[in-house]
Formats: sequence, C-alpha cells, structure tokens
Amino acid sequence: MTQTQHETSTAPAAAQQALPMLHIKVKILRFDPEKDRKAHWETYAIDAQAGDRVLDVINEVKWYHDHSLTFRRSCMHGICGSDAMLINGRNRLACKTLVRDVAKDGGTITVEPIRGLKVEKDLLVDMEPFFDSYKAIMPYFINESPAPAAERIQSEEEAERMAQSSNCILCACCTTSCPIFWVNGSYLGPASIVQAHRFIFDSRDEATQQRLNIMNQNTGVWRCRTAYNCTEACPRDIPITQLIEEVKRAVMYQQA
Amino acid sequence: MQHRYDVLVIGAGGAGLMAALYAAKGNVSVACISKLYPTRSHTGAAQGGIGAALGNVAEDHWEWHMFDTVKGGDYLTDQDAAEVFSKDIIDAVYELEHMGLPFSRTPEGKIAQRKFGGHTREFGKAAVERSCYAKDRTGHMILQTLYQQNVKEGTKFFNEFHVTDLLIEDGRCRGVVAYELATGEIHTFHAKAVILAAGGYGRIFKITSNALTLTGDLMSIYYRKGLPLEDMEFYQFHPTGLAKLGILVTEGIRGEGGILRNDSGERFMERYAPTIKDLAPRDIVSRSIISEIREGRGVGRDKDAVNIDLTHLPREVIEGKLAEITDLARTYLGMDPVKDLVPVQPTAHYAMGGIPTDLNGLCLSDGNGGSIEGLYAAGEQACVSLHGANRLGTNSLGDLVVFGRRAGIYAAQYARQVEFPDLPDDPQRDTKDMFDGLRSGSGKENPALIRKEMQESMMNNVGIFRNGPDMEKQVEILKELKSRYQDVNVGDPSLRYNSELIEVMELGFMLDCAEAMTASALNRTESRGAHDRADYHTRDDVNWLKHTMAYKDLDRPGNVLIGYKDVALKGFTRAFEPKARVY
Amino acid sequence: MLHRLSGIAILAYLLIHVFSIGSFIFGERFYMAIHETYDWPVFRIGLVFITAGVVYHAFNGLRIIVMDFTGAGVAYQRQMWYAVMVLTVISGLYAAWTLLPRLLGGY
Amino acid sequence: MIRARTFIDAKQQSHSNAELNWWIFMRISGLILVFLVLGHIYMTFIQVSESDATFTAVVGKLANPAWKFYDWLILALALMHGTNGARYSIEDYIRTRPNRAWVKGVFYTVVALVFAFGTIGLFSI
Ligand SMILES: Cc1cc2nc3c(=O)[nH]c(=O)nc-3n(C[C@H](O)[C@H](O)[C@H](O)COP(=O)(O)OP(=O)(O)OC[C@H]3O[C@@H](n4cnc5c(N)ncnc54)[C@H](O)[C@@H]3O)c2cc1C
Ligand code: HEM
Ligand code: SF4
Ligand code: F3S
Ligand code: FES
Repeated sequence: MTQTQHETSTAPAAAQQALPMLHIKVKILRFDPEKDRKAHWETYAIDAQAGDRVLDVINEVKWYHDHSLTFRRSCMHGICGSDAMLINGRNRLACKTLVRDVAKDGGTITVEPIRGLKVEKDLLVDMEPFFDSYKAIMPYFINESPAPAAERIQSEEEAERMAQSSNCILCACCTTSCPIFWVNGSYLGPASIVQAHRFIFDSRDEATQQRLNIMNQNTGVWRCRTAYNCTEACPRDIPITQLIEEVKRAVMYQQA
Repeated sequence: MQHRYDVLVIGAGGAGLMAALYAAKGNVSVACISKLYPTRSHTGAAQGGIGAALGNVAEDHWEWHMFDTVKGGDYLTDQDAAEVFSKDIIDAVYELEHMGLPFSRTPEGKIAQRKFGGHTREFGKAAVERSCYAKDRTGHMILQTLYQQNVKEGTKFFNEFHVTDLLIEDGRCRGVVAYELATGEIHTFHAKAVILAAGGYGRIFKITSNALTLTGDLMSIYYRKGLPLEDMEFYQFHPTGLAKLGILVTEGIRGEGGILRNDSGERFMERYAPTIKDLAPRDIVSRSIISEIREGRGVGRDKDAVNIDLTHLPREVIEGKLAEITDLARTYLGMDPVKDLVPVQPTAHYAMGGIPTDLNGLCLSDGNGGSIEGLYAAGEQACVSLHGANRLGTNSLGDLVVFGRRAGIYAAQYARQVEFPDLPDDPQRDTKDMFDGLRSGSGKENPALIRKEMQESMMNNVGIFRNGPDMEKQVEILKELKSRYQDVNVGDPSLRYNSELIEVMELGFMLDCAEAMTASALNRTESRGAHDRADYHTRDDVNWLKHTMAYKDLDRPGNVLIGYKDVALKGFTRAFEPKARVY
Repeated sequence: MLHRLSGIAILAYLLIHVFSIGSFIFGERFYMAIHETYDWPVFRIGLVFITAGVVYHAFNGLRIIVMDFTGAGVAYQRQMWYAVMVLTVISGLYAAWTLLPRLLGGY
Repeated sequence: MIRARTFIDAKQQSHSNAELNWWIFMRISGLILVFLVLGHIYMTFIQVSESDATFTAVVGKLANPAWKFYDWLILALALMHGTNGARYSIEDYIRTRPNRAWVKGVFYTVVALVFAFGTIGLFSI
C-alpha cells in the first residue's frame, strides 16, 4: 500500500481531496507453472478512482505490489483485443471495463483467466488453439479473376453486409464464453464463424462455396446451440449469434 | 536455437505485414517476428483513413497531395520521398482493395473518401476529399486484411518474440537475436536481409494515444550501435485526446463541427486562428490548448483540459458518423457527447523521426549516404522523411503501405542476389549481457517509478512547448534516471512468460529514445512544425533546413553527438519552394 | 443449456415410459405392478418436473426454430425466452395443482 | 482450404451434409412433436390421471388403429429426435474417440431395443 500512497502524493493536495478514492480489493487467480501445481487466489488492496479501468488496477498491482503478475495488454482502449479476462464472472476486456461498473467502495473485483484455453501463467492463456481455428476457416479474401485497374465496385449496401463481422478484434471473449467450446475445443467457435461470415457475405469473394463447406462440417456452425453467451461477451457489440444464424441459413439454402 | 530465413521482418503492424507480403512475392523465404500477435499491433487503432488522390469524390491529383505533404511537413519533408509516396499510394490503396479490404463506398460503389486536415486542392485553395476510409476503423481493417493475406501466403510468424539485438558487423546486417516470451529461450535468426518495422515510442510521454507496447525497441537497439536516429525532435501531439487517458478523439470530430471551449465557454480558437478556427493544423491547435491551460483557463479537476462541444450537432451525426468516439466517451468518461461537453487535452501521438532510410527503405548509417547493407526499415519507426517536421493526418497509414511495400520488394531483391553472410562469433552475447545486467541489479529502484518520472518529465520539459532551460534540465533528469535504472532488479526469476523482464527491458529502450529526442530538440534552435521553442520562436530556413542525426556517444554515456543530413528540396519531376506556412 | 438438460431428461423419461407402457405385453399384472410404483410421491413430484421440462423444451425448441429461420427471432430472443419461462412455470404449477390433491389425498 | 494431414482431417473435410440434414430434421421433428407430445400429455395425463391409465383403458384406446399410429409416430419421432439430441451431447462431452465410440454404441443399442419393444407392444395388442 505504501507505493499507492506514493502514487497519489505527487498530485496536488487540492486534487487529492476533490477525488474520492475507492478502496477496493482485487482478487486474482494466480498460477505460476514453475512453482505452482494448482492455481490459487491472491487478494490485493488497491485505491482506485471510479473511472479507472480494471486494467489500470491490474497494472497498479503489477507495478507496485507484485511485479511477477502476468497478463497481456497493449492498446488500453479496447481495440487490440489483448486483455480478455473473466472479471466478476463475465468475459470482458479489462481496459474496457471501469471500476465503478464492477465494484463499490470496499468491494472486491475478481479476475480470472478466460476459460477453455490452457492457462500458461496467471491471466495469460495459450492462444494458439484459438488462432488455429481462425486459420481453419480460410480467413482471407479470395478472388482469382484479374483485378481491374482501379477498385472492384461494390454497392454501399453490399459493403454494409460486412460491417458487423469485420469489426471483430479477435479477442476471444466470445469463444471462451461458449459452453460448447468449454467442453469441446474442436468446435471452431463463434469468433471463427464471425470471421467466416465476413467473407461469406463479401460480394467480391469467390470462395463462398468452399467457406460454406467448412461451416457445414461437424466442427462448424451446427455445433452452436444458440446459447448467446458469445453475444453477451463481445466487447465490440457484434450480434454474434445472429451472424451465426445467418451463416446456418446460408449453408442450408446453399445446399438445398 | 537458430533459425535461417532469406528475409526477416521485425514487427507485424501495417508496415511489417506489408513488407512481409511483398517480400514473400519475391520468391524468398520470409519470417516475421513480432512481440505481439499481429492483430494486436497498434496500426489497428488508427481511425481516420488513408490519404490517396483517387479523385473518387472530387477532382484530385498526386501533385496536390505531394504539395500538401511537403507544406504540412514545414518543408523539412524530403520532396523525392513525397513524390514517390503521392504516386505510389494510389496503386497501393487499389491493391489493398484487391486484397479484400472492406472500404466504405460511394453511391457509385467506389472507395469512399472524406476531407481531412491539411489536404487541399490546387495547392492549398480548399479542402479536398482524399482520405479513403473504412468507417472509423480504417487502421483496424488494414491490419486485419494484411494479416489475412499473410496467412494466405503462409508467412512464418514468430509471435511474442521480442527482438533484443541486431547483428551488424562491418556495415552488413546478418540477422537478429530474439527472446521468446513463452519459454525464456534466446533465439538467433540468421538472415540475408532484415526489415525493421517495430512502430513508435509514444510511451515515453505521460499522456499518449500509443499502446503500452510502443516503446521504441528497435530504434534504441539501432542507436545503441552508434548508428543515427533522424529528426527525433519532431514528435506530433494530437490536440484532442480524452482527458487523462490520452485516447484519441479523431480529427473528424472537428471536421463535423465540434468546437473547442475553455472554462468560461469561450471559443478560444477564434483568437489563435481567426479564419479557420478549430480546423487549424494539429500543431497549432495543440499549442493553443496548452496556452489556455497554462493561463488558467482549463477545465476539469486539475484544470488541465479544455472541452470539446458537440451539443449543437444533431444526434444522428454524433451517433452515426462519430460512433466510435461517442462510444469511447461513454465508456471511459461516462459522458454523452449528445448533451455533455467532453474534456480533451493534447496527447503524444506520432514520431516523425526514427531510423533514417533511403527511398527503398535501406537504413542509413550517417548523413552522407552511408548505409547498412541488408538492413531495411519502414513504418512509424523509420524516417524516410516523408513527414518532415509535422505529419498530416492519413499520411501515416499511407507511409506504412507505400514504404513497407518498397522495403519488402527491395529486401527480397537483395536477398536473391547474395549469399548468407557469416554470423558473428557469439551472436547472443550482448543480449545475454543485457539480461544478466537486468537480473543482477541491486533492486533498490522500482522500474515503474522510473518510468513514471520519465513520462511526466518528458511531458513537461520536451512536450508541446519547449525551451532551452527546461530541456537542459531534462538532459540531467534523464541522466539521473538512467543511473537509477542500473539499480533496478528483475525480481521474477521465472523463464516462462516473464513479463517483468520485458517491461524493464522496454524501459531501458525508452530512456534511450527520450535521450535522443531531448538532445536533438535542445540542439535545434528554431521553431518548425511540431518543434516549438519559446526561446527561438521562428523558423530559420537559413541555418536549419536540414535533418538532425543523433548518435549515441559510445565513449561518454549520456551524451549525444549531433550530425546533419540534407533535405531533398526537389522531387523527381516537381519541386516546391519553402514558403511561410499559413493556412 | 437448460434446453439440453430438459431434452436429455425427457429422453430418459421417454425410455422408461415406453418400457412401462410397453410392459403390458407381459400381461396385466406386471403392468399394474409397475404402475403401482408410480404412486410413490417421488414419482408424482418427478412428473411435475417432467411436465415442466417438456413444456420448456417444447417452447424453447419453438423459440430456437424461430431464431434459426427469422432475423426477428434473434432480435427478440430474450423476450421470447422470458415467455418460455413463464409458460413453463405456469404449466408446471398447473401440473402440480392437478397432481397435488391426488398426491395428498390418494385417489 | 487447410490441407488435411490425417485421415480424420480428411474425413472431416470431405463434404457431407449429414450435420445439416440432422439439424433440419431436429427442427421439423420438433415442430411435429409439439403437437403430438403436448396433445399426448394433455389427453393421457392432465385429462385423466396417470393412475386411471389402467390396463383396460389403455388397451381400449389402442384398439383404434389411428391411435396406434399416433402413438407409434410419437415413439419414432421422439426417439429419433431425442437420440440425435443425445448424440450432440455425447460428441460435446466425450472427447476421446474410443470412449465416444463405445458410449454411442451402448446408447444406440438401448434405444433400438426400446424402440423395438415399444413397437412390438403397440402392434401386438
Ligand atoms: C490512436 C491512433 C490513431 C491513428 N490514426 C491514424 C489515421 O487515421 N491515419 C493515419 O494515417 N495514421 C494514423 N495513426 C498513425 C498510425 O496508425 C501509426 O503510425 C502506424 O500504425 C504505425 O504502424 P507500424 O506498422 O509502424 O507500427 P505498429 O502497428 O505499431 O506495429 C509495431 C509492431 O512491431 C512489433 N514490435 C515492436 N517492438 C518489437 C520488438 N522488440 N520485437 C519484435 N517485435 C516488435 C509489435 O509487435 C508490432 O507488431 C494513428 C495512430 C494512433 C496511435
Ligand atoms: C415437444 C416438442 C419438441 C420440440 C419443439 C423440440 C425441439 C428441439 C430442437 C429445435 C432441438 C435442437 C436444439 C439445437 O439444435 O440447439 C432439440 C434438441 C433436443 N431435443 Fe427436442 N424437441 C421436442 C421434443 C423432444 C422430446 C420429446 C425429446 C426426448 C425424447 C427431446 C430431446 C431432445 C434432446 C436430447 C435434444 C438435444 C439438446 C442439445 O444437445 O442441446 N426433444 N429439440
Ligand atoms: S466476435 Fe467479439 S468477442 Fe469474439 S473475438 Fe471478435 S471481437 Fe472478440
Ligand atoms: S455461446 Fe456458443 S453455442 Fe452458439 S450462440 Fe454463442 S456460439
Ligand atoms: S489492451 Fe487492447 S483491448 Fe484491452
């Protein structure tokens, strides 16, 4: 706690008074593969402002309480997708979650790694399986016909079809909140289907048939049980379940 | 462990991915090393757009774009680079579209374009629609599209590998050394050509729009070899970052009619730029805001911000065209731009300077045409000097794709012609020494405090307004911080995912960048573009129409040697005479 | 996932149910013997849950079908889910109400 | 497409509509079952108590071939629907291939037996 005081002591005295500090506890599920056989909880007392991000709080723990705390982060404003965590039981980006939304003065914030992927250390999980299923859906534009000298023409409405799915930042909040993914990692998962959606509904893409075939496999869309956890978890507000349903329909009408 | 590739790309942002893609097209083996998963790179944060004279909305020509770039850069821009850029960017944008980038569209189905600060028609007559955009997430779409294409090409990625050293001997680059976060293992990468594209270093400042990971690693590594960094004094502060957080509020918010107001509600830009008011260039608006704050007319708890007022705009405009920033204001400040004033303050945003390169991306070893064979650089971390003393909005994404592509092409061409050079005897020695040093410090100092002091003092002393005494003070502060840095200690002994080790290492890199910036800024006794000195308040073309080259003094730690490089005042077919920069 | 639980529960019930009903091929005595056991309170209460489960599964199944085939279905999924829950509770209560007197008072 | 490295990969990639067809079947059978099952419950259970379902009552009702068919349709559709539903669960929860194979084997056998038993029962009256 001494360090926390140091932090505030640099600010002008007047400001210090004007600013109500919340005294909160952060309970973090820690795991060090080189020392621990099992994950364990550790609690830190932190002073935070209501408007601070949970990521600020976690940084505070790392910088002034326990340097070994490990997690991913980069952009600090919800665009890079690094810091998906289970905060108070819900998948969220730590940098897009404010303290005041998850804790009151004297309250506790619990932070755990996202589920369904192997925990490597503390809040950091192995992302390889996630990116493997991303790569399995041919996540790239395919159009082998000769390109025109300028752009390919696409109407505003056609471009709008991709608006939601192309918003994805691959943070894995959705996939790691899906109950089907938890029990069976072979399910491609909502994030990959969102990515597939982006290309299936791109009027310029020529590989629609192949993409639908991938979605039609037993690791694809038919695994989805419309649980909606994914939609609720997405920090970019992508209506994921709706997009998955659109892909299901596309597969169905395509094959019929 | 040792790896061998013809071409190695360091960094997987827009510049790195573009370079990797075009190198791979050149029939050589390519690997890309990045300390982040590629889609986590900060290119994804860019909102506004990428400028190219397509003329989809209004008549436009590359000459006009070239002129705007040169004038925007306060004539420190190399005009040959500006000419290559303004021509190439047109094809590059079409190529991005052919890669599937989901651009917003015009009613005719072409790539949509909009106005942006400093982009004009007929050499400054009126604003022109030049910025090609994909909603307000152009950078995100560029990053995703380029990564997707690399997946398609099968580029080999080494993700979460931190490059710690460049292997340069006898003026020839032979590869790099990298630290694998997952295992703690040190890897040697043997290569014929290396392309550096590791992004900016905005984290040396307290308030910044840059990611926590933008710490200038490769600039510092280059600089530690006694090689020069160019134009480090030119650092752009974006006028509108969310107060305290520094999260960027796009220039488009003023383009749509947003008004800056001080504590009494006065539209203060009327005093600083009577004709174009809130739409003045970035450096001017930033300085005006800071003046208001310094004179006690700021808003907020610490009176260190001003308000941006959108309340007079219709709700549809705010929630439609400015959706992203509306979301940011609501998420982070709990404020609704529809009815609340949003507090903003200038935020450290973009490095105009960096590793000097020629037009093909080849890294320069001095100001007289010397170069490092086999070493290329592109992106924010490089300085072809396209942006001169001040970058125009949308020209950075353009820089990434144009010069990333060129670096890729020329590196592959070079790699096809040469054999693998020999590796130095003990390639990992310096890296191991560095880590040993970090692990064996006395541990008296907390790196987080050193970082905080650096960020605050850089903000105050080498920020938007500069003057000699402050910067002299900063030189001493940095020396002190550097000596305290010797006493940090990495307490976490683990090998796997040792993020503490990484953070401490990055702090060391940042201190170097800060040192080079401060020395370069102190040395330049004029005001130009983003570099504004109270004690030398005018532009001085007679003495200072030249690039700064800052070298680390390898014999006297903490000192910086300054050299110079000429500005290319002519393009290949066009040239623009330096004139006073008025808008 | 409640859908899955209810689905499996009623499948289990169905299997038993078919067996018990089908058991009349072994003759009346055997059939009645099995049915005697149904008078145990456990089974009575179980039956309430099975009824609720079937109703939930049936209406939630309809909800899923609506979501699958119409865009509006997804938009109103939450409201529909509440409706399903309400129906489930109502029918569960109704079943309990009709069963309870028999449970308490025998028959 | 990602290149198949093993037989399993290849089998997964070989394009078959099995999952799609089952998915459609689940919806159609579900739709039909709504009427059948709810009707069944209503008639046999809410209207008359389970305990009224005496031997004679059941036999009497089933003498009518229409009821025979009605009940058999419930039996067949519900079992197919339920079995496929249970297969979904098995595939989700049981992850090793051998385990999955034998669990499925046992399960299908039970269902087949019950189905045979029920059918014989129905038509032997
Ligand atoms: C908020 C914001 C908005 C912007 N908006 C615009 C805009 O509208 N238009 C415009 O033109 N420009 C804009 N810019 C500027 C532009 O986005 C950046 O300058 C540009 O994206 C930098 O790209 P880059 O490829 O050079 O680096 P980055 O995208 O930052 O990538 C750096 C890469 O280097 C890697 N790396 C770094 N260090 C190491 C190491 N030691 N070892 C291995 N890998 C390493 C990282 O992992 C990363 O992959 C904006 C910038 C910001 C911050
Ligand atoms: C009464 C009408 C019924 C309707 C409308 C209905 C509808 C559905 C639907 C649409 C599904 C697919 C869910 C999905 O794909 O996510 C399903 C699954 C299932 N159904 Fe039914 N069903 C009915 C009756 C039954 C009966 C009688 C049984 C038992 C024998 C049953 C057992 C199951 C099972 C086990 C599943 C799998 C659940 C899962 O894996 O998530 N259903 N049902
Ligand atoms: S769909 Fe949403 S939750 Fe899922 S990875 Fe993309 S951004 Fe994250
Ligand atoms: S949580 Fe999972 S089951 Fe479907 S709706 Fe989302 S993918
Ligand atoms: S740090 Fe980038 S999304 Fe949170």
